[in-house]
Amino acid sequence: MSLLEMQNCDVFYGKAQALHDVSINVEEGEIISLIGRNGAGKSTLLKAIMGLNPIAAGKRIYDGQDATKVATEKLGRSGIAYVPEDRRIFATLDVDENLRIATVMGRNGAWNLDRVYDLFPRLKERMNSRGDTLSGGEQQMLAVGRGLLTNPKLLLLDEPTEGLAPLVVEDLINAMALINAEGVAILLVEQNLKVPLKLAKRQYMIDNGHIRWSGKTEELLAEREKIEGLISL
Amino acid sequence: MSTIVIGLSMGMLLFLLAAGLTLIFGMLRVINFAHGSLYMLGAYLAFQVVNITGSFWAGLIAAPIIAAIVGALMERIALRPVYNRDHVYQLLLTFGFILVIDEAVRIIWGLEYKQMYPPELFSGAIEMFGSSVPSYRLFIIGFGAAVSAGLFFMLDRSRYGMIIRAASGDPEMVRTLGINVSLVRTGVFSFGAGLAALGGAVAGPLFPIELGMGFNIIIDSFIVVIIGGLGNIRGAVLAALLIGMTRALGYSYAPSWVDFLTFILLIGTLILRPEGLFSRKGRTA
Amino acid sequence: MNTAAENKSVLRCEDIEVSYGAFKAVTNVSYEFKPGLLYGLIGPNGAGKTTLMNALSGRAQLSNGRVFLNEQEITGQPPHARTWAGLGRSFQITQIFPEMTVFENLRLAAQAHRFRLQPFWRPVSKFKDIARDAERVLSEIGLEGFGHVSAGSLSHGDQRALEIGLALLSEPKVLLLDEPLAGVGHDVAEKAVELIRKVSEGRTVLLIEHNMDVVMEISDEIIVMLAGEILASGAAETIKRDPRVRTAYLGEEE
Amino acid sequence: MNAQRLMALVVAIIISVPLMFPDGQNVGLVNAILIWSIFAIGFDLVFGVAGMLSFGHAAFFGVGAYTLSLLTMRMGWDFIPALGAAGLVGGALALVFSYFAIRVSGLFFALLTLALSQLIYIMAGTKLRMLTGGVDGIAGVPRPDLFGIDFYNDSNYYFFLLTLFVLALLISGLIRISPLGQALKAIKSNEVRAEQIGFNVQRLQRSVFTISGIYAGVSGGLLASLIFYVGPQMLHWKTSGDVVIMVLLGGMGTLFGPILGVAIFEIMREWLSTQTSHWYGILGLIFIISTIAMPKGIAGMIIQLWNRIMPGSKP
Amino acid sequence: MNILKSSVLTVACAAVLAITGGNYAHSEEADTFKIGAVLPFSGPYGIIGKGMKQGAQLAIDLRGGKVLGKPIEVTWEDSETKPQPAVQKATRLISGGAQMIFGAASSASTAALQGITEQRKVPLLITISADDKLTRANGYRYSFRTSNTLGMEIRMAMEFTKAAGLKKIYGVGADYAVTRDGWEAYKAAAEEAGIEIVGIDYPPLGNRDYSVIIDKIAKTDADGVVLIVTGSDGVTFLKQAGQAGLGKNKTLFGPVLQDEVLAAAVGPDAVGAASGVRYHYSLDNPANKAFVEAYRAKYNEWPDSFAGEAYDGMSWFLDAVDSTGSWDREKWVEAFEGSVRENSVEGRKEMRACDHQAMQVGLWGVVEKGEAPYPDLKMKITNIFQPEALFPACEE
Repeated sequence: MSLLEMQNCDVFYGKAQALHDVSINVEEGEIISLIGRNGAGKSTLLKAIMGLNPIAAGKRIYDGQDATKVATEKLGRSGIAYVPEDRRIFATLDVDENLRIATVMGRNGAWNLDRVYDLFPRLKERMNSRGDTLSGGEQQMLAVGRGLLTNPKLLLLDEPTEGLAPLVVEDLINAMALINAEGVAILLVEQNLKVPLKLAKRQYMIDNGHIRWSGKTEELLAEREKIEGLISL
Repeated sequence: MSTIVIGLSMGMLLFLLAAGLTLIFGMLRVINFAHGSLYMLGAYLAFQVVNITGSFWAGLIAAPIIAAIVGALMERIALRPVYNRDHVYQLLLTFGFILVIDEAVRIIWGLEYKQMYPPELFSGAIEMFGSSVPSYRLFIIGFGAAVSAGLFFMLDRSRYGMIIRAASGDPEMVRTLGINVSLVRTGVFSFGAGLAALGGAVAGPLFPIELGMGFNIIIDSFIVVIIGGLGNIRGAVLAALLIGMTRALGYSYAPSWVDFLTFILLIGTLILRPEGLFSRKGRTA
Repeated sequence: MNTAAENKSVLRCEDIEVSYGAFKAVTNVSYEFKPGLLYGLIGPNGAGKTTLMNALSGRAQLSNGRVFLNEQEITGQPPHARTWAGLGRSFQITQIFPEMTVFENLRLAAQAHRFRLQPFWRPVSKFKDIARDAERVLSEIGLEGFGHVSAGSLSHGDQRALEIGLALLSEPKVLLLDEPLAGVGHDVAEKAVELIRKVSEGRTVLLIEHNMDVVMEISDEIIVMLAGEILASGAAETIKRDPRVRTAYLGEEE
Repeated sequence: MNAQRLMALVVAIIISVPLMFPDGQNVGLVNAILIWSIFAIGFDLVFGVAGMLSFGHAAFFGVGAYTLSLLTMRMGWDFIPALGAAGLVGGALALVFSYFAIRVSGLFFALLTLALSQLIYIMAGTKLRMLTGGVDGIAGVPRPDLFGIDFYNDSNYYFFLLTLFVLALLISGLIRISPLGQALKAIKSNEVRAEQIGFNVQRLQRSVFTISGIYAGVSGGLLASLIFYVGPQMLHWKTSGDVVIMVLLGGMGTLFGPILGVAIFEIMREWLSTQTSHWYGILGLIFIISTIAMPKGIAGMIIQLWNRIMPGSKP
Repeated sequence: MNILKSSVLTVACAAVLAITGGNYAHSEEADTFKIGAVLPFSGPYGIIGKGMKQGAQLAIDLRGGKVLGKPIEVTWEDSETKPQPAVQKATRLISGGAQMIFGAASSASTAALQGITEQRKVPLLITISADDKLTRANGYRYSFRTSNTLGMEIRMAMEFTKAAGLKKIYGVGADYAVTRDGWEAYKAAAEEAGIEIVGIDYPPLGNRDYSVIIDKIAKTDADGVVLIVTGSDGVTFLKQAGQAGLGKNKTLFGPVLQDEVLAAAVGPDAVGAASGVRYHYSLDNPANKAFVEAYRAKYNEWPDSFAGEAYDGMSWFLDAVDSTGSWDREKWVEAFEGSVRENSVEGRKEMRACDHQAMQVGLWGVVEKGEAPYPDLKMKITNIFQPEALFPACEE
């Protein structure tokens, strides 16, 4: 049984259809990635999984239950964490508060403040700085740490490496591997293949609101040219 | 010297009147025109409770609680359906509530003026700096300071404050963390309504309790909230004290110019620093 | 193309810097745009491409630097004044008037260009020349027959075309196009590229686009941005070969 | 026949049917509706067309009323030039307001206009009392003296007001479909785009604010002459609130909506106040319910119903 | 284009409909005597409307509900304490055949009503509005005021100052024209009488915090404070003055500072405050005793000054109408002008022909503690000033 299954989902922005008949599934504890160029519908799909975009047609099955109509906060409480593309750090909260707020209604589990600070020592140094004073990399760590503190079963990461210096990217990749090793499933969204090829076992290619291709990473490597052509990467 | 004490008491009273308004705006981005009506409701409720129990303190506690329930109902029934519409609609709905609450008060308590007295403990006057300062004024200063400290603590230190601050910036993200933001909204509106009523209960012994009383204070509250920076509690305290002092000095030297001065201060703020005189730099509220 | 015109820049920015709080979105960017060329602006998300475009079109406040259009300084001028001076633009997120018809959208752009003071004493429908301009652009962007359709109900691709049409009506000498192909499907993309080619005739165009094939194909010159700065610029072939660009942008392994 | 014309018919009936009752009891009410409609039509140019929520229109309304009263009563002006001056002064004040207020937008705009108009209110109530009569106001404001018609008779005055109302309606209708009106709609719909295609947004907003100030000034002057009185209540922010409610209730951004709003507001309060002494609260409830249930006001509801009954015909 | 066409359509419809209607008329001779009462039942003066209605209704009941042999029909309308609705409703009432208009409460509304009643030649009975301008010499032919003027009350305050032997006075006036004029008149009279003016403050109308002014006054050696404020302003001042103990060594008084209603709002701090009184139920005369008894029988409460004044004015006016035996309103005006009412509830009143203002005695009282069946705080009438001292001659 999959941890999460999106079945034949249509999503609209106003009148414009952003996702067409999209189906994906995430197994417990695996890392998969969703690849597509800007505006292809990646973020839309993540938001739809998190309940932030209403699903016009199709189903969301989570933990074996139909969760199509379940509200965002309930999904959050039952183990889906969302790390958005623009990080969405709470600007007026300091780093420590940005983390603690996730523990208020989050699940109990292995992740606590100390472990997050261990994972990202840089955050500990800046624990009393306001969110809007952080650098891009710090913001990204904070966003991931905040997601982790709800003790998720599934972590949705929207372009976590975007705009980060190469060294920070390395750090993050290591952190993701570590997190995954603890049994947290990760759905990783990226524009390019760099990180996904390193981490994910399975890949979905999305373009113009349609899933164009899906398969194992090895298959992707084998037919890279052709598949990239499919989605005009 | 006594002018300073009086100015402080005026300022603290203004803060008590305005605190709920700025809190609600900070979280919900709703300008609650019915704030004055809730304040009036608070005064009447306090009067009623004092009448039944004979205790000022009982009124001071009960009035905000009842008004908070009224506020919660307002938010649930009327405001919730219109959050995703233009701000105008929320503002206008609260406008409608002025009429409804005023009418309810008229039906329940009639048109006659009601009165409340300071509690036994603070009923006299104290000689200070060559003036006799009513001790209830000193109570207001202390109480206002306590309420503002409490609000600071709640907003800056407690987990509720943390949630409120986060949710006022990015409610959607807060929801993904499992927090029920619509409940937070109801809570904040209800709390703000309670604060308005608390202001009314505290003001009861100073003013006649009458139907028009809410109408008068709403503009005062706007002035405090705007000068302090919309949604900024710290700013509201400072603005209230600034205006209290301005008024106290104004009444000493040029009473007929007092309203004028306050408005010039207000308009100057709106034009030169619309984010408020006391907003911290870089704050994106 | 004669050399005299080539030497004279139509749009020029000097040392411009845009910051949001402590964050510098664009730093130290200087560039000269020559008449009649199509410039492709590329770079990863967050590199400052759109911010640069905002700085040129007057939507972003400069914290430093100057901007010249036809050798006239336009630094600090509001967007509408720059539009009058001949600088048109489209937006990455479609900016149209969704509840109005396509024709009305275009007519608005036409009247904005035609009048400095908007008349209020005659119905707009009586101004025939405005309607004519709008009709002309309507066919230019390939939306004949869609004039009466409300703009919000157009397909995404057609909305992108309308977006360009709105910019065209100010008869710009310089056109800034922010991802005109964003979210446009394969089938429509070709048509859109054709449109871009068409509108770039006789104009200077600055084009932000993620689709490398398209950019490389149609641009006369490519500008690559990274972390708020111009990393490299030059002809498509040079850029393709530039190792820095490949690492930073294409995500290739070194 | 379409929804727009249906509304036109309804408006026509509202403003003329009471006259068919021989005792003329309701002429006063209809006159008030006509005057408030002029105010509301002008206000909607700002609120409904240009999308700016002003909470300061009471200032232009009241200042117009004072201008007309002072010019006719103290300076001996004729009514018509004084009415013109009322409009000009209302417009001039609006222009001044706009220079301050248009720098900010949204709620701040609403609050700044509110504060500015309260300043005028305080000035009229106290500081300028030599001119304005302070809180007591000025009684005995005259009506026009034209063609030997006795305009002190409400039924005759009705025709005078009707003429101005129609004029105001036509001008507003023209502005809405003129390039200016279209540009304002564009700004409301998408300010970023409007600016980018070359509209000078602030200048356009200032001009419509001024036009609407002229409407308010004229209607204020007319109201003073209708009730033979001007007082600072006309400047109070409650008056601004009333006109916002009326326009929203009727349907903002439509030509006839504001008039329907005014008519229903006035008729309801006239009728309810004879039915129950709790009419104010009932009005509040009706207002709350209609705000929630009819976001586009009565006009919006009519258009919707019309489209349902007559599918295919465009509103 | 639709919009313009629709507008034209509206105009056409309106014109057609208007021309088919239009004429209105009403008969001079009526089956009922219609009174249009425009009183505040909501808004700041809502409480006044209630008393006025009860008083006027009693006046009508006590004459068997008839005048000129025809039943009286009163239509009560709510002026909302605002001029516009007042005028709107009066217009409708007059068009509906009202023979007289009764109201309003606030001087502003009453002034606005005068515009329409003068124009339509309908008598207007004023029983509470106090602005002197409402009855000015050769001013309004159809307006009559049977109650006090503010000018008269200011003079009462002066008379009281002298009678109480006060030597140094501090003034506080709400900041508007009438009070400023009143203060100037008071000050001139005081200086003439050798009374020292220590200071004057004009806080804005509707002011909410008097503590600084109270503190200022406390630091002076004034022995009396004249408060030219009324309604909630007066209540607020007295409450806050009480908390600061201002009344302990200074006499607080004012022309319209207190009555039973306002005293109840102030509470015990009101005791000792002195004020002009428009009417009081304790007045010892047969007419008043009969009225108070009837009033208490009907409403089970003491008549307030609004009720008393309304009762008195309405009875007087209807008597004047009856005395003409005619339906000609000009005759009523002539009959009312110069009429004398020896047995009013406040004693003798005389309607001056020159300005239609009733000459009458001025009542002055002080707030004291009351016992059942009286309210907790009641006015005690301490002085009755004669009209000669209160009303200047008409040709001013």
